[in-house]
Order: sequence, then C-alpha cells, then structure tokens
Amino acid sequence: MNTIVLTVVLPLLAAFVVPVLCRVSPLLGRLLGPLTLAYAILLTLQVWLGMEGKPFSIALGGFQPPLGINFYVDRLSLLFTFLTLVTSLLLWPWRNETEPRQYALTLLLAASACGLALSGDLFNIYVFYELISVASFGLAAGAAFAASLRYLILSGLGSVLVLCGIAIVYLQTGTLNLAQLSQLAPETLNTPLGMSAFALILLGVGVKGELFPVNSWVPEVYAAASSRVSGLLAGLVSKLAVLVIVRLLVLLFQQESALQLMLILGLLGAISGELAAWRAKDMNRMLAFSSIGQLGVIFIAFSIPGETGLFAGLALSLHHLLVKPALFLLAERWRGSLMGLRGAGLASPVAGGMFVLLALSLVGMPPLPGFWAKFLLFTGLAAQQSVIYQVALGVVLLSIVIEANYLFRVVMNLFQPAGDNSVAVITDHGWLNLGTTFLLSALLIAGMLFMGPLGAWLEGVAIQAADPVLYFDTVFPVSAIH
Amino acid sequence: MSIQILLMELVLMPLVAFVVGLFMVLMLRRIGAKLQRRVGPPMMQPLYDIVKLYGKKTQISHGWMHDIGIIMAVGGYVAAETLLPVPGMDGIADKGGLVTLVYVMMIPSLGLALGVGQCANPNGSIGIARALTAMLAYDVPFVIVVFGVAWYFGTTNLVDIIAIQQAGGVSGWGAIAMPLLAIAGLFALQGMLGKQPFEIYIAPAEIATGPMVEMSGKYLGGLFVMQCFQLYTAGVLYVSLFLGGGENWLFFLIKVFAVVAIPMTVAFLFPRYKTEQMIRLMWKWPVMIGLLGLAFVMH
Amino acid sequence: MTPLDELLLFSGLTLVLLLLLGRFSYAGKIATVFYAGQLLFLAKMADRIADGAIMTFSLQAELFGQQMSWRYDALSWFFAVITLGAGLLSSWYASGEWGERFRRRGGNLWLLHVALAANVFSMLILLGSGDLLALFIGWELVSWASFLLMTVAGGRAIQAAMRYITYAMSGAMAILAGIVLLWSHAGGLQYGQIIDVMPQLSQAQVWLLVALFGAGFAVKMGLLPFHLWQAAAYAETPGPGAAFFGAISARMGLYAIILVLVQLIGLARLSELTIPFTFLDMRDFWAWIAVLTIILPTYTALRQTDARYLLAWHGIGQGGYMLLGVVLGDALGSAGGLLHVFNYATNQAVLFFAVFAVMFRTGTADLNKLGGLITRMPISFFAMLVGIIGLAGLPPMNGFVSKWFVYRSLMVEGEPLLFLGAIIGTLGTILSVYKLIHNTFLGQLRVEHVEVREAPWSMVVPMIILMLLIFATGVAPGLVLDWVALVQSAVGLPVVENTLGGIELASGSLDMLWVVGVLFAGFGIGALLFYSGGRTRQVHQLDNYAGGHFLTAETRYHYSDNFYAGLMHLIRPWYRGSFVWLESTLGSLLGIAASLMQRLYGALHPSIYLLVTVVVTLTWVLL
Amino acid sequence: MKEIDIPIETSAAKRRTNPLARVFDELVRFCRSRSMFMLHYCTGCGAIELPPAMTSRFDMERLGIQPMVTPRQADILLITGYVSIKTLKRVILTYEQMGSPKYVIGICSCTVNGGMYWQSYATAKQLDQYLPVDLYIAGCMPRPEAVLEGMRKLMDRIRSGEADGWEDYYRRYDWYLGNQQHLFGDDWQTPADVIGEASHYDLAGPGTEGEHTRLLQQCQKPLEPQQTFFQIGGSLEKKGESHE
Repeated sequence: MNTIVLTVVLPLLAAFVVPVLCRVSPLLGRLLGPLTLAYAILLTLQVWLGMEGKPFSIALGGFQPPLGINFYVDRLSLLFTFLTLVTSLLLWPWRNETEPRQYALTLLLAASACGLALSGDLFNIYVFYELISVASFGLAAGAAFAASLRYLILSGLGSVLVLCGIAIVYLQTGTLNLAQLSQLAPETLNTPLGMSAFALILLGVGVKGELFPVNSWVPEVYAAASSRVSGLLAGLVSKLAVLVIVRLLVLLFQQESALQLMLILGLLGAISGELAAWRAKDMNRMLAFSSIGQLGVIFIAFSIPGETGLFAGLALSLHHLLVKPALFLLAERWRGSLMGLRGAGLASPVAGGMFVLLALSLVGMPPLPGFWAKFLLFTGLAAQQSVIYQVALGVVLLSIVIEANYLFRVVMNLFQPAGDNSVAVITDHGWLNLGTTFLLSALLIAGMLFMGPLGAWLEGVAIQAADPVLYFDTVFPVSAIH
Repeated sequence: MSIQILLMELVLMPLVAFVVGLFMVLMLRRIGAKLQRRVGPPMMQPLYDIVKLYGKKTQISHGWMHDIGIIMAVGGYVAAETLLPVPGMDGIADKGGLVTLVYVMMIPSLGLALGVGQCANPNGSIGIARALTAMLAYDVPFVIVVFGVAWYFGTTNLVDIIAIQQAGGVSGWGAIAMPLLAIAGLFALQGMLGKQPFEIYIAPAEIATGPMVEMSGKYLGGLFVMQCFQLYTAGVLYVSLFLGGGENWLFFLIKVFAVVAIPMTVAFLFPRYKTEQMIRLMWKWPVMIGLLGLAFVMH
Repeated sequence: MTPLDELLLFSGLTLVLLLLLGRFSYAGKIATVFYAGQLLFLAKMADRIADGAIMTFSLQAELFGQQMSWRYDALSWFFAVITLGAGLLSSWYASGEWGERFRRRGGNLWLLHVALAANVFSMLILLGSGDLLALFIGWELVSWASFLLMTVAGGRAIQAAMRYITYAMSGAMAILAGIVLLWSHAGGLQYGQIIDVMPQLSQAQVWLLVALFGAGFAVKMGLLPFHLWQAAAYAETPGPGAAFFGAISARMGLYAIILVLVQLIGLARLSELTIPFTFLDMRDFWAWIAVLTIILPTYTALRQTDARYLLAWHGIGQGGYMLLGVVLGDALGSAGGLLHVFNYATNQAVLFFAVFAVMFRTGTADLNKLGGLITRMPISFFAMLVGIIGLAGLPPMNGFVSKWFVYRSLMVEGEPLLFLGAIIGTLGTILSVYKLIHNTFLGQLRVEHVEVREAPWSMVVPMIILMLLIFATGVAPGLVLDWVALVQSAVGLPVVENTLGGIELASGSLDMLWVVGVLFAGFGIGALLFYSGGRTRQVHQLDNYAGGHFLTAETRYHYSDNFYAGLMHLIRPWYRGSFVWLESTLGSLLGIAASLMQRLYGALHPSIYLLVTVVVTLTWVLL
Repeated sequence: MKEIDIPIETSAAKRRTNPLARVFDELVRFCRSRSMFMLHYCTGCGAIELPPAMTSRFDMERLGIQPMVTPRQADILLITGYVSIKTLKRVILTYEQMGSPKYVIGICSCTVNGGMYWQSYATAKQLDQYLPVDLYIAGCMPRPEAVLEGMRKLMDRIRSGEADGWEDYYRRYDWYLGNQQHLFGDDWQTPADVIGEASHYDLAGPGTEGEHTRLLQQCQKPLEPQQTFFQIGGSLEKKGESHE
C-alpha cells in the first residue's frame, strides 16, 4: 500500500536524474521518463486493486498525523494520480530530443501533481502546488515573453493569497491536517474570517484553475505555448487546482456562502469565457477561452452541495481532461487565423473527423459522454431550490449554445473547399499528435459505450469523496488520539 | 332520392344556370345601355355572340394548357352549379356545403389563370396577377360573411341554410337577421363579379382586357359561357345566404335578378379603382362592416 | 425480435451500408430498396397498430437512474410512414441521373446519401421515444443529422446550416431545461410519472414548462418568431434533401408538440393558463402563433424570386395549419391538422421535385430567368400543378380536405378571427404558387431553353407516384383519415368519424367522391363544349398580341418580376423585417458582450483584477 | 397591278349537303352577322366618326356590334383613314392575328385611293392591294349614318356568305404578299404563319404559294409552334447538357 508514495518519489527523482543522464546516454535519458511514468501507473493500478475501494492513510516518516504529514488515499485521489500520470505520459515530449529540461519539468509536474492529489495536509498541498507552479512556469516559458511573465506574476500573487488563506486557517484552528481540520471546521471556520480564508485560497488556487477573474493569463499563454503544454495546463493542472478546492469544500468549508461564492465566480467564468471564445480569431485562443468557460461550468458543478455536485463536477472534469488536450493536439498544426483554416478538414479528413467528434462531445450532443456529464450537472442544478442555481442552469444552457456556434463555425470552415486566397493548408499532423488524439477519441467512444458502469463507478468515487466523516475516521482510526 | 332524379338534377342545374346566366348578361348590357340612354342589344345577343365565337373558322391556341384552362373554367362552374340548391333541386349540395362551394368556385379562376399563362402574353399575366390580387381583396370580407352566416345558421349545408330561412318567412331571411353582413356581402359581390369600379384586371385600354388578350373564337366563347355561370352563381349564392333562397322559381328568379342588378347598376356609374386602392377599400369598409356584423351575430 | 427491433435495426443497417457503399454509383438504388424495406417493416406493424397495440423496442437503457425506452404507437407510426415515404422517394429521385450529375459537378453524393439515411434513422428513433430523456436524445440526433444534410451543398448552405444549428441548439437547450425542471418535480422522466405529477404543479411552473418546451419545439417547426432559419436552410440543400426536409423534417416539432403539450400536459391545462395583461389563455396564444405563422411566412414567400426559397417559406406557413388544427383539439380540427401533415408532405415533396427537375435541366431556380417550360417539361409541369393545387388547398387535391377540416373546426368553435387569418394565408398561398408555376412553366419560353427536355425517368417516377398519391388521397381522404383517427385515439384527442369520401356531419358534411366526381363530370362537359367548337391550331409564341409590335425571339415578352405589383405597392411598407432586425440585434448585443469580454481578458495588468477581486470578495465575506 | 384570274371556290360552292348541317351553317352565319366585334384601327381622322356611331345617338350595339380591344377577339378590322407604310405593316400584322372569318372595312377615301394623301411618298394608296377589303365606306369623312349603313351592308353580305375576303387572303396569299414585299422589301415577314394556317384549315388554293412565298420562306425565321415533348429524359447528354 505504501508503494503509492513512489508515484511521487520516483518521478521526482527521475526529474533530477534526467538532465544528468541525458549527458551520459541520450537514449537512456529519453527512456527514463516514460518508463518511470509507466511504472508509476502500474503502481497506481496495483494500489487501486489492492485497496478494494476502502480509503487509507499513510503517515510519512512514521510521524502520525496531525503532527506528521500524511497521504490520504481514496478513490478520488487515486483517480487523479492515475489521470496525472496517464496524461503526462500521453503528452510526453517525445520529440524533444535535445532538451532534457522538458523531460525534467514534465516529470516534476507529474510528481508534484500526484503529491497534490494525495496530500492530506494543507501545507503539503501548498508545497506541491508551488512545485506545480515552478514546473508549469518552466513549461510555459517557451511561450511569448509577455505571456509567460503575466502567468508568472499572477501565479505568484495567487500563491501569496493561498498562503494568506492557509495562515488564517492555521490561526483559527492551530492545525493544517485536513482530517483534523474537518473536525474543527464547523466550529472555528464558520466565521467571516474562515470564509475570507476560503475566498483567498479559492482565488489563489483559482489562478491555475482558470477561475474568473484571475485567469487572464490563459488566452495569451495557450496561444503561444505548444499544444502539449496547453493540453497539460488546461487539462491537468486546472483540474488539480479544482481538486484542492473540492477537498477544502468537502472537509472545511461547508457554508452555503462558500458554495455561492464559487458558483458566482464560476458563472462569470462560464459566460465570459464562452463569449470571448465566440469572438476569438485564432484556434488556440478560441480553445483557451473555451477552456475558461468549461472550467467555469466545472466550478458551477462543484458548487452544488452534496455528492450530486461532486459527481457532476467529476464527470465534467474527466470529460474536459479527455477532450481539451485532444483538441489542443489537433490545433497544433492549425494555428493562426480561423479563416485560414478553410479546407483543412478536407485535406486531412481523419483529423477533421476527430475534431467534429470532440466538438460534439464538448457541446454535449447525446449520447456522447459530454452530454451525460452535463445532464448530471443540470439535474443537480434543477434539484436546488435557490434561485441562483436556476439562474446558473440558464447561463450554462446559454453558454452551450454559444459554444456550439463557435465550435461549428470552425468545423464548417474546416470542411469548406479552400478558396483561392486562403493560406496553404497543412495536411501533416504528425503521427504522434494524431495517434494521441485518436487514442483520446477512442477513449471517448469507449466511455460512451460503457457509460452505465462508468457512471456507477464515478458515482462511487463521488460518494466516497463527499464524506468528511470517512476522511476523519480513516486518518484517525477510532483507537487513535481522540 | 333515386339516382335517376339525381342525375337529371345534375344535368338540369347547370343548364338552367346557363340559360338564366344568358339573360343576366343581357340584363347587364341592357342596364348599361339604359344608363347611357341607348337602346342596347337585342334579346338573343348573348347567345349570338357565343354561337359566333364557337363557330369561328380559325381557333388560335397557344398550347394544350390554354385549351385545358378553358375547359376547367367552364367545367368548374358546371360542377359548382350542382352544389348550389335551386327550388326543387338540391343536386349534391349536401355533399359539399358552403366552404366547398367557395373553393370549387376558385377552380375556374385557376383554370383560366393557367390557360392565360400559357398564352405567353404579359398583358394576360398582368391581368391574372391583378385578378388574383383582387381576389385577395374581396375574399377577406367575403369569408367574414361566410363565417357569419355559417355561425348564425349553425351549419354550412346550403340546403339547411335555405330551409331555416324559409321556415321563418321573410323575417327569417339572413338579410333581416344580419343586415351588416348582407351589406358587406354586397361589397364582396361587386368585387367578385369583377365589375367597375373593381375591374382593373380587365382594363381594356391599358392591358388590352388582361386575361382575355389572347382569347379568340371558342376560347373567348368559353369565357362568355363562364361569365353567364359566374353571374348566376354569385346571384344565387347571395340569395341563398341572405334572401331565403327560392320558395318557387318565380320568386327565386326575381330575387336573383334583383340581386345581380345591384352590382350591374353600380358598375356603370363608377370609374375604376387602381389595384392598391381597391385592396385598401375592400379591406377597410366591408371588413369593418362585416366584423361589426359578425360581432352582433355572435353575441 | 419485435417488429420495432426489426425496423430500427434495418434502418441502422441502411445507414451503415450507405456509409460503406455510398461512394458507388448504385448507392442511390440500394438506398431506395432499403427504404422500401423499412417501409415494409413499418407496414408489418400496421395491423397491430390499428388494434391499438404499442410496439416496444427490446433494448432499454438505464443510465444514472434514468430509464430509457423506445416504443411505437399510432402517432409514431403515422409520422414514421411519412418519414420513410419521403426518404424513399427522395433517394429514388437521387438514385439516377440527378445523383450522377450532382457527383460530376463536385457534389458529395456519399455525404448526401449518408446524411439522408442518418436523418431517417434518427427520426425513427425520435418517433419511438418512450420517455423524455429518449425524446431529448432523439431530438438532438435529428438536429445534428439535419445539420449534416444541410451542409452538403457548401457555400451559402453553410451559413444557413450555421444559423439553423444555433437556433436548434437554443431550442434544444430550452427543451433540456424543461426536461430537467420536470425531472426535479417528478423524480423521473417516464411519461406516466409526468402525467401523474402534472396536477401538483402550480400554474407558474406549468407556464414555465410550456414556454420552455414550446419554444424548443417551435424552433424545429419554424413557428414564429423562431422561423428565420428554415427557408434558407431547406432551400439551399440539394434536391432530394430539400424535398425530404420540406416534406417531413420540420414536422418532428409537431410530433413533439403533440406528445408533450397535448399528451403530457394536456390541452385542458393549457386553457387554464392565462396570459398576463391579455384576455387570452395559453391555448389561444398557441392558436394565434399558428395563425401568425400561417400569414407572415406565406407573404414572405410571395416576395421570393427563387423557387426553392418560395417553397421553403411556404413550408413554414403550412406548419401553422397543422398546429392550428392540433391546438383546436376537437375531432375535426385535430384530424385536419394531422391530415395536413401527410397531405402537405406529399405536396411539398412533389413541388421540390418539380423545381429541382427544372434546375436539373436549366440550371437555375430563379423565377425571373425561366418561363414557358410547359412544352418542354410537361410532366414536371403537371407535377407542379398538382402540387400547387394541393398546397393552395383547392379541390380535388388532398390539401383541400385537411384545410377544410381546419376551417370547419374553426367555424364550429366560433373563432372568426383565426378563421380569417387562416383564409388570408390560403389566399396568399394561391397568389404565390401561381407566380411559381407561371414564372417557371407558363409564359414565354426563353431562347436558351428551347432545347430543354423532360427530366429523366428516375426523377419523373417519384413525381408521378406523388401525384397519384395526392389525387387519390384527395378523392378518398378516408384512406388517411383512418390512420388519423388511430392517432387521435392514441394521443387521447376526440376521434373523428370519417367516411371514405370525407366526413358526415349534421352541420355540413364533405364527400370528396361526389365533389370530385361532379367536378370531373363538369370538366367533361366543358371539354365537350370546347371540342364541339371549331378546329384549333397552335401558333408560335411570338405570334402574339403586342399592340402591333413585331415580336422577335430576342424580345423578352414575359411578365415575371414584381409579379403582384399592385398588391406590393400597398403592402410593401408592411414588410418591416422586424424578426430579422430582432435577430441581428441579438447577434450584435452578443457581439458587443463578447468583445467586452475579450477586452477584459486582453487587459495588460491582470494583477489589478486579482487585487480588486480579493478586496471585493473579502469585503463581501467580512461584511 | 395585274389582275390575276383564278377560279375562286367560294364557300357556297362546297356547301354541305346534309340538311341539318345546312341549318347549322345558316345559324352560324346568322350569328356571325348579328354579332360583330370590331377592332377599330384608328389610323386617321375617320375615327372621330366612330364614337357617335357607338354611343347613344346611333348605338351600334343594337346591331350586335361592339368594340373589342385585341385582334384575337375581333371580327372586323376598321381602317379609319390613310395608312402610312409604317402603319400598314402593323395593320397587316393585326389582320393576320385576327381569327377567321374576319372582315376589313376601309373607311374614308384615303383607304380607297389615297385620298388627299395621293401624292404622299409614305402612304399606301389602295388598301385592297395588301389586304382583302370587304367593304369601303367612302367619304372624307363618312358620317355615322354612312358608317352604320356600311355595317348593315356588311351584315347582309355576311349573312349571304358573300363577304369572303378572308378566304381570298388565304387563297391568293402569294399575290397579297407580293404587293406587301413590293412595298416593304424582300425581307418582309410577320410572326403569323399564314400558309401554315391555310393548309391547316384546308383553305389553301393554287395562289397561296408562289414566288413571293418562296422568297418569304427563304428569309423567314422558323415559326413552328412549340411542340410539347413528352419524351421523358430525352437527349440528356447531347442537348440537355449543353443548356444548363
């Protein structure tokens, strides 16, 4: 069971070894990363099978929580660990032969992301979050200077906010262990000060989670960064930020106002992102804005109280994680003005076809998985009595209409015969990008075919994650301190 | 009713309509002559015209639709007559009713329109365009009238409508019960007959009689026959709706001729409206009167 | 295997087969045969449907606690017959020279066949929906399948398709919102559950539901004010696709309206909902929407100069009659509305076939560039003639019967203004379709069309079949009315008691057998009279009265442009383009909002946002 | 002008023998004489005398005469004055578009011999050189009484079958055409197909065709009426294709 720690440790080690190894043996250096990740995936699966659905806690270094730091392993954290590793592997910089830095950064990102998913401790979470930041700065650094600088500044400010929030929490409760906090929270954090802590953390983490309004780095960075990095940031990093918020919401901040704050910001994000995407003139910006909108919807989903919200949010996150990187990969060779893409789909029908499929799922056409995820969201929203949830329902529906419009404007452009004045259409997508996209699309189709069991399983994950008592009991078994 | 009698009625009804129609055409021309202080044509003049036209040596056709159009124009009215009860003969009036009759009466116009269309003469097409526009104009008050009558009598069966009126004597007539609708109906009648001031679609000096421009010989003859039927149908329909139909042939004919004489007389006293003026007029006064009448009827 | 299994599987098989074989020249023939096969499977159900049985689909899905099932009752069956009939004849039309030409011109015939099959398949699925979730899934499938078919032509069709999908998505989202609301009240989406929960809902809730569902379905149906997408989207689709769309596609909206508004919510409940600040209730409101849908699009059609657009606009208008009949809800009216679905489908299909046959031969559907084709394409002319008589609702074609039912119902119910509106629509239709046939087939034949010949057999035969169908069901409407009666009893509407020739009523009956018989006897007498006159001689079209002017082949002696000049002189100012204005205003507002959002994200000092937000949020939280 | 002497077969000569048919012919002729639709082609000052003849003072309608607008509907062509060469072309076209039996009445001296325009280079002097004139009403201008008298005369002639100028036009078309060509030039033609009509109605005579009609046919654009092509899918590749 403790092998799960290796999913953090091994990639971290590998990240430091890789630059050196690359000097010694380029081949080994190139293979090290993928092999590590693959091994970590195996480990995760092994743990998954071993835990039989029951969460457990690992005290690191032998110190028991709350004093020591612990990893909390339940289905949710394992799922995110798994997804992190798989996504990193899928988006591995295979072609970057001369640049060991990319290997190291990706491995670092994977390691810290796994750590973030598994941590049972607010401070650890902060640490891993900072690590993720470092890794992502490095990855995004290839992008335009202004864009990465903006990202850097925002991210830094965000970290400060998170730190402030954690400080307030510590001030109020005297501990940073999540399990213990979940015990103390109803009394100590149910105050305006506690709420302000949540607000600070939300906004801070929201920088990575593309939360409105601290997400203005997104379009520029995605427009400039490589598809791989955009996919990682939009698909993976944002979801981890969301995971942090979800953990906090479930365990610490169960006030209605916390949910409402997130809901409102999510709403603004959804509508602003989709609207901006509607006017976007090039592919990557469009996907970036669209990603903002999607994340807004995910925040809305998670702001539904109870496991319904968790379930819907998880489904949406998974779907987005699957689709967005795939779209970014397709967009790799379709950069630049959308108008210049005339005929591109005709020139490479496979890529065009996959774009259509992914777009349809993103829009939520039944019976593709995107629809079911959104259906869960809608039923969850409709079940709430509060007016603001009904408004949210309307806004999300509206955003879907806008989304369908701009996505299919692009699709139509792709499949129009190229005019005389359009730029030369690139037909070569590279087998790697195409293959990865194909794999993701196949996963999407598989998800549709096995929607029943998948849904039931995901619901299980959500139910387990939504239970603070279970969390506490797992970390502090009945025989322990209390 | 035995099938022989029915068949006999089906033959007799159009025949009677034609003969009465001939006299109506004569009346039309005589009224015009009298108003202009002329003598007017001899009694058999309408028949002479028709026989002459059918007896022309050369008959200029513009194609088979031209022929079929004329056949439809005459045949449609022949069929319409059997839906229109006259004293002693009901024909198949109870198989169709008022709404069907109104629509069957459009068949001749359609046939004519198609026939004129194949003549490839823009004057004819303009005429048809204007005639259809005129139809749009006068049908609006007309359907208000039809609706009001059907609502008042609770049926669209013309036989029943006539029977109900006759059961009430003169005071049971539609015109007494629904005077406003009767007035609106007269307006519509004027438009329907295509007489001045609503004959912009003929406009001889402007578009050379419009639909008739390329009609010669029996084609024109067919239209003359159609005119007989048209006058008769309009008159009988009005009498059936508002004047209690025919108790017997004498009263029936008196009523029908009296009704038809009204638009005839009006026709020779007025100049011609332009199309848009006609629509504006038709959609304003008769519609207002009709709706008012309808409001009275329905409350 | 239940009969429904067979039908849906076979339909799916057709789609798969066309995906694989659609590239080959015989694909159209295969498609035709397979649609015929589907129709046979449907016919197999007929007996049991007639007994009131409900066909079930073996596959049932359960997802997230939602049961999904599919089944066919008489309502589904009725619409499915029309769908498959339209599909069959459309693919027949495309199977020969038309398809060959289309492909040679660079059209994607494979896509056309596939999209058509997808449309048919998805419609069959939609028609079978056994609960609201299945309905929504079917709805979306149909929407996207239609979108696919609309895009086949490329160019201007793409813009139309985009407009369509925007409207369709908005409508679908409204429906989804309605479904979700219902779910939150009923706890499930089975029809039974919804009918059960309906009495417990407050008026305001039902109001909202009707608004959401109504708006969503109205989009597909092209009801005012959601009609703007339809004309261009249908007209720009290549021939068989346009005919298929025109015939049935928009009627899926009517199917859903009948299902949800009539069957689940109930017309009686609609009458209880009052519209604020008016003396109307919801049912009146729908009736008025129907009448406005009849009038305004019909008069828009009157102004069109492209035959395809003209027909497509009429398609929108004719939908109003169906809705009007259904909303009236009595035996006569609803029978008329349902009957009109069938009748109109036959009329519109044959009209599109004829127009596209003309396009096939002359290359244009511009009504100002045609004329005189009657001698060159007599069968197409006849097809169009039959079609326009039906569309305008004149005897002896079937369109008359359905409209007669609606009129009579309006008379019985005492709705003079609705009646007047419906008639004004019919009059407008007569004007407009005469312009269509006149400008295409009548008048002067152009020099460049002298060598034109009749369309090939593969295109003519579907037209002939439709002509016969239109005439036969016009003479003997009882054939279709029997089905309509089944539908009425399945939906829970009062059932019409029909005869073969129409209907027997104390307050005025209709017997088309007699009416048509006498009409043709009249024509016989007319013909007798006509042929008793002197021998005719046909003359050249230039031997024509022109006030003494000598006509030559170069002289264009044809009246086509601004056809109803006098009418337009009066009513042109009434065409305000308000709906287009509304649409573009919404679009502009969206554009403004979108550019504001882009500004927001494009600002150079994003950290200011962060600080401002933090301050605002903290203030909010702490106060 | 040279008088051509051809035996003219009048309609009386081939009158049918069936007594019923004779009655019928009699009836039709009677009706023709009692129902005359006239097209007054107002070429000159004579037209001024027609309104009095039609209106309340003299009232032509009591004789069954009424004005019509287009040649198709008319039986009588009234030429009311001098015809310039340009006008004559229109007059001939109008005449040829009228349905037979049709009658031409030349009113005023100008139509008889050119009248006061005798010396004009631009007028046709003798109308019957170009059209078969059934009746002249001479005078400058003839009063309405004279017009009515002429009409009555024409009625009698129609009744008795003597007014057969229209048949003459078909039978001796070549001669009329020759005169027309002499005046208008060799490329003269109207959109009406007189020869085809003559043969269709069995009105052709030995003088229908001749050197002038041959000249006409040389430069004439084809005027066959459009046949309806019922052949489905005919000549797709060759003809249909080239005209899209």
